[in-house]
Amino acid sequence: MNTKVNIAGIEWQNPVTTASGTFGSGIEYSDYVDLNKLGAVTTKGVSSIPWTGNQTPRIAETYGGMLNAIGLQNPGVDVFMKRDLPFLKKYTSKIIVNVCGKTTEDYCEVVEKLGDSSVDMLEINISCPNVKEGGIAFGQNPCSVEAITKEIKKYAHQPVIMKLSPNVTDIAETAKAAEAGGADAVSLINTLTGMKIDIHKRKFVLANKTGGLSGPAIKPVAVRMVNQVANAIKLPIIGMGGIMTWEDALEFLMAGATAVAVGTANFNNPRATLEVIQGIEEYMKKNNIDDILEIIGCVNQ
Amino acid sequence: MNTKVNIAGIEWQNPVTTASGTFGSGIEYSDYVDLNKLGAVTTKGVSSIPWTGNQTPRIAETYGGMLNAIGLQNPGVDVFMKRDLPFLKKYTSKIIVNVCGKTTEDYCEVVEKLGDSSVDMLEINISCPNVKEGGIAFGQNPCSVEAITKEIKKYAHQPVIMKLSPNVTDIAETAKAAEAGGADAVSLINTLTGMKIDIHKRKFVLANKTGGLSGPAIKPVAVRMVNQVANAIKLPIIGMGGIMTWEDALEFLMAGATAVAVGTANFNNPRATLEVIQGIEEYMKKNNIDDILEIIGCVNQ
Amino acid sequence: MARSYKKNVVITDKTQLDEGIFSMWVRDEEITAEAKPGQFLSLYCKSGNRLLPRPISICEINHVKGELRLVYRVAGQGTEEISGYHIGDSIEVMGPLGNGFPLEEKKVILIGGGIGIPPMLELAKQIPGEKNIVLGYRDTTFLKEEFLPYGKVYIATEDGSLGTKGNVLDAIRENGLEGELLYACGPTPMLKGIQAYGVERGIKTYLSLEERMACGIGACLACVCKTKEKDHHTNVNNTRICKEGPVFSGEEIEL
Amino acid sequence: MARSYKKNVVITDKTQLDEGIFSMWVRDEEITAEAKPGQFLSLYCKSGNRLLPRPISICEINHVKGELRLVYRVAGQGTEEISGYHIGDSIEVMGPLGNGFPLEEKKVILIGGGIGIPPMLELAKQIPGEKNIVLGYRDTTFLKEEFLPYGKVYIATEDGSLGTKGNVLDAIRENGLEGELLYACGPTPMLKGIQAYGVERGIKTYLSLEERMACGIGACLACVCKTKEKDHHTNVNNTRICKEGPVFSGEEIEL
Ligand SMILES: Cc1cc2nc3c(=O)[nH]c(=O)nc-3n(C[C@H](O)[C@H](O)[C@H](O)COP(=O)(O)OP(=O)(O)OC[C@H]3O[C@@H](n4cnc5c(N)ncnc54)[C@H](O)[C@@H]3O)c2cc1C
Ligand SMILES: Cc1cc2nc3c(=O)[nH]c(=O)nc-3n(C[C@H](O)[C@H](O)[C@H](O)COP(=O)(O)OP(=O)(O)OC[C@H]3O[C@@H](n4cnc5c(N)ncnc54)[C@H](O)[C@@H]3O)c2cc1C
Ligand SMILES: Cc1cc2nc3c(=O)[nH]c(=O)nc-3n(C[C@H](O)[C@H](O)[C@H](O)COP(=O)(O)O)c2cc1C
Ligand SMILES: Cc1cc2nc3c(=O)[nH]c(=O)nc-3n(C[C@H](O)[C@H](O)[C@H](O)COP(=O)(O)O)c2cc1C
Ligand code: FES
Ligand code: FES
Repeated sequence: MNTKVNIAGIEWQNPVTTASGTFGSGIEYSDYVDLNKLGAVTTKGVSSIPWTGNQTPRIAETYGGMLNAIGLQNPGVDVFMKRDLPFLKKYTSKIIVNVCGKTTEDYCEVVEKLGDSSVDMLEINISCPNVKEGGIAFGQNPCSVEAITKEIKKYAHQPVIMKLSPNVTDIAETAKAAEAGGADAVSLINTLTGMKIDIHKRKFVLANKTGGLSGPAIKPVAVRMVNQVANAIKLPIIGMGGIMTWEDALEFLMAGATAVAVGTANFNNPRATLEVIQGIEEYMKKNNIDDILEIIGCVNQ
Repeated sequence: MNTKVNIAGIEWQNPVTTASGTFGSGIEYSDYVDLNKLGAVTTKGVSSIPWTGNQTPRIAETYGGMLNAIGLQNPGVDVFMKRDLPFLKKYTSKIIVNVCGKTTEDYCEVVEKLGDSSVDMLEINISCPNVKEGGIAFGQNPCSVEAITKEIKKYAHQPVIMKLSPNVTDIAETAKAAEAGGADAVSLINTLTGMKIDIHKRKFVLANKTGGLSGPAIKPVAVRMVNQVANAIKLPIIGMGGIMTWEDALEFLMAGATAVAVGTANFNNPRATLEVIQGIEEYMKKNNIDDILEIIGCVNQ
Repeated sequence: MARSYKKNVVITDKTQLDEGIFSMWVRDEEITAEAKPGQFLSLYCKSGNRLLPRPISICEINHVKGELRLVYRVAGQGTEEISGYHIGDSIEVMGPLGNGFPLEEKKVILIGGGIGIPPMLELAKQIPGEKNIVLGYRDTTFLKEEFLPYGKVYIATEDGSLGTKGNVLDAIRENGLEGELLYACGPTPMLKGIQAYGVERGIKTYLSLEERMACGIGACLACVCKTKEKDHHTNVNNTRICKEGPVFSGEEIEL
Repeated sequence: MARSYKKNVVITDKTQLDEGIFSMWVRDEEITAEAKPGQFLSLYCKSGNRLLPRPISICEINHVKGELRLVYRVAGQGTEEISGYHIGDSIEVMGPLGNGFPLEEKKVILIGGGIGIPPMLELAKQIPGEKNIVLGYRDTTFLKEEFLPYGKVYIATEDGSLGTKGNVLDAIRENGLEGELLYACGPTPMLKGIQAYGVERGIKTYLSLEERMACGIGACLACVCKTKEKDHHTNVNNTRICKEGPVFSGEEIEL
């Protein structure tokens, strides 16, 4: 039985990774999860210099989901390379570094620094709704998606995954722009911009007012977008948004994703990634599916 | 204590109506709900001629929400006026007719026919994700929103509420377009386009493949959009999207909506509208709020 | 006019009939007083992530105790949740909903397939006159014995482990059963077969249909079925299963 | 290294202490074996619409029975749900989490405000040496008696209905309490006051903080607090309350 998938030339032992920002750099979760079992670990966003992030409260629970406005707090690429990367190298799963920046130069600087490292893939976050500069502003306009992809590709030594925003009229357009810019893969969806109000205090719950909605609440939107993009471009897709169970993961694969990422579910169940991997394997056995590729995009035939 | 709100010159006894398509024309729910207690009843979409709607399955449950692809089945404006309108006239709550069409002419025909009727307001659905022609196509482009609003305003005798789609990059733009076109109010949000896959059958659950996501899952997106629009235009807003409780309704009012609509919640609890109205009143009493206007948009000050 | 209610009712009995098949009695005088065979209840889950009701047919009515019986198969997460409730727990329901079977005094055949069998039990009890009962199963044969007091029971199983090997129509043919009226509930392919059988032979059929539901009371138009004639309410060629149905005459509808 | 676990544990006791305040014992040998005062558990709700854990401090540790006590206030829907659980029910928890209070043998004052009082109970039991205990309440005075065996207890109530009218600092001043070290848990304004009081007098303070959490283990950066110095892990001037805290020295942090 084959569960390996190949994304832009990188072979994952199974199609499951972690969604950026929900798993740190893997260190904290390694008490609960054998990282060797994952297809890949995707790290929290890393920027050229350390970022402090937003004021607290940074998160709020919502019905079947959550809002976050962490604001991409991170220790910067140098600390990341010195501390987190050596940790991740101890494991056999692939390493995907999520990259954030305020300007195109910021992104390129990080990408360049990671060039000779043991990082396997780069995921470029042009879709964070929680920072004033950079982030989503790059991701909502097809022209700027294409432009930044092109620029990053000039510096990247590893395959580049462009992470797309769902806060757009037509995600197929931004996906096509990423493809035109030379991206090696796309990942989607990042969070939907949302808001919560504390009716007793009559104030926004989040210090940042708005935050990104994630969790099972958004899954139907994510599956739709993955399917839409699968029908619009040829690049491999890493699908995410609300995956809690292996059934959820299979929906994404069938919709056309080559791999999936588990995010908010980790907060509810630290072993969610492992349970997803195991569930997919059991489904394949039960249904006599020899190769996971038989499932990928099967609803589109 | 005042709970009355005035929307484009029409006074509602309280700020609560039903979300179009979730309450029929009120007849079926009148066994469970005293319609006299509602601020307004908003009907299912009505078109110039009868529409058959989509194939079944038309709905699917999702985590904290549901997908629907009814496809605007309705008996047409003539039957509506002969049968449903006389029924609604027996009640003191205001009557809002939701209007749908495939072409601008379709909308105008319905609007014109309703011109001399006892209908109080018109809600123009340019945001239905479940029909091939018309619907969302009108609502995703600011230019066409402005154009269709202008056209409809030529024929309308009642105040016109433009119902906006959340499936856009920037809802403030479509709201401004509606304002520029002469709309008297806006309502938001319609459903988010979503998809569900049956992993056992390896097929789309809905015959229409995609459907509109509604219910508490989408509330944070809806509250954010209401707040965004409240800060962008001067028109009154009818807010909706996932309201289950009076607390939810207050979030929308505080975010800047003058009134709210309860939709999917009716399926879970037929008395949801009444419980929302009662809860708002009790909150006002408890907090010594004399006038509901004190709450509306209070987070924006 | 018949009324329906939305309320919390208490589970007074619960047993497992078979692998994944549960029987449950719930108590409510008002709902029971209105209930007729072929009608259904909407069951609401407690877990906040499941908002839509689960329609489940009324399997038996006990007017003396004011109790209704529901027999259901664990088909997904909602019925899974419900199967975990205990005697004494309460459950939110709405009902009775739908039209129910018209009771006609003729020589009838009652046909139930799979999880369409439960509603035939109360019908078997209430319908007057001579009746043959045909039950189709995949393998396990839940509820079979409970039909014995009410008529002659014929079984069809897909694997032939009991009765006729094949479907309910095979059993009807094999046993040369005849009736002036056929009542049926079961999977759509079975209902289609019975509809065609009825048309062929000019026999009236009453078919109980299933469709995904949201409101359960005719407001949302989720649960429609195509009709031959324009429907009086919808003014188009389809009708609401939850409101005008779930039981339709085989001549009215297109499956 | 200290371990933490995610598992289902059984509720062995549950009582209501006061209007909206509940006490609950849960049994788990492994978690109990690791637990220290000042640490917390993440509690997971059963209702599918609430995904994030609720952090609740460990109030008492019974190593003999392998049980932990949690005392919590119904603050919203999650704690409301949990308050409906019965003895014998199980509840999913993760823990023990966080650092806990460092135990120092000095003349100490333990200060608890409102729902910050529970974690001070196990601390009072474990900390060696002389201790004064100051408890601040709005009105109701839950847990008060249970502190009596471990030190002299002083009360402050906002309405003056018991003890000093005012806050915990008012009680400290009114009673002329002195200590070489202050432990405190309570609302942020109270902690701010104690932090300032410590700085003024050159007294060391240990403050237990609260913030909204998602992961509870240091991965998501939801729960940070500003720090005076650059934090060793985050490399910026804030630190993770769930991982490096919830207990911090008053000198490290900015409130
Ligand atoms: C009028 C009517 C009477 C019924 N009577 C019975 C009965 O007596 N016993 C019994 O076991 N089953 C009966 N069913 C089918 C039963 O409603 C479904 O099996 C049940 O809703 C599945 O819920 P779930 O949460 O377990 O499955 P899921 O697949 O998790 O449900 C997801 C959603 O789909 C809906 N759904 C899934 N399958 C069906 C279906 N077959 N029909 C309608 N909605 C569905 C659910 O209601 C829910 O909204 C009846 C259906 C109808 C329409
Ligand atoms: C380290 C720590 C220890 C705590 N110890 C206790 C204790 O021993 N007893 C006690 O009664 N309370 C304690 N709290 C506060 C407790 O976590 C909240 O009251 C509880 O999470 C509220 O949940 P809810 O669902 O009832 O409220 P809701 O407002 O419905 O919760 C919504 C979301 O906000 C979070 N949230 C709400 N209030 C708080 C808060 N004050 N702190 C952190 N998250 C919050 C919830 O966890 C949840 O994710 C502690 C908090 C922390 C951080
Ligand atoms: C707390 C939190 C932090 C996140 N941080 C990042 C980030 O740093 N970079 C990024 O590209 N996406 C980030 N995301 C988005 C997730 O990677 C993912 O796209 C999104 O949450 C949807 O998946 P989920 O529903 O499974 O969580 C974050 C999400 C959460 C909840
Ligand atoms: C079954 C169903 C049918 C709907 N039909 C219509 C419609 O005819 N016209 C319309 O403008 N919106 C329609 N909507 C959208 C709702 O009016 C509302 O905008 C949306 O469901 C969000 O609100 P909610 O989450 O409270 O349901 C429909 C929604 C549902 C669930
Ligand atoms: S379920 Fe709504 S019309 Fe039948
Ligand atoms: S809650 Fe995630 S870092 Fe503290």
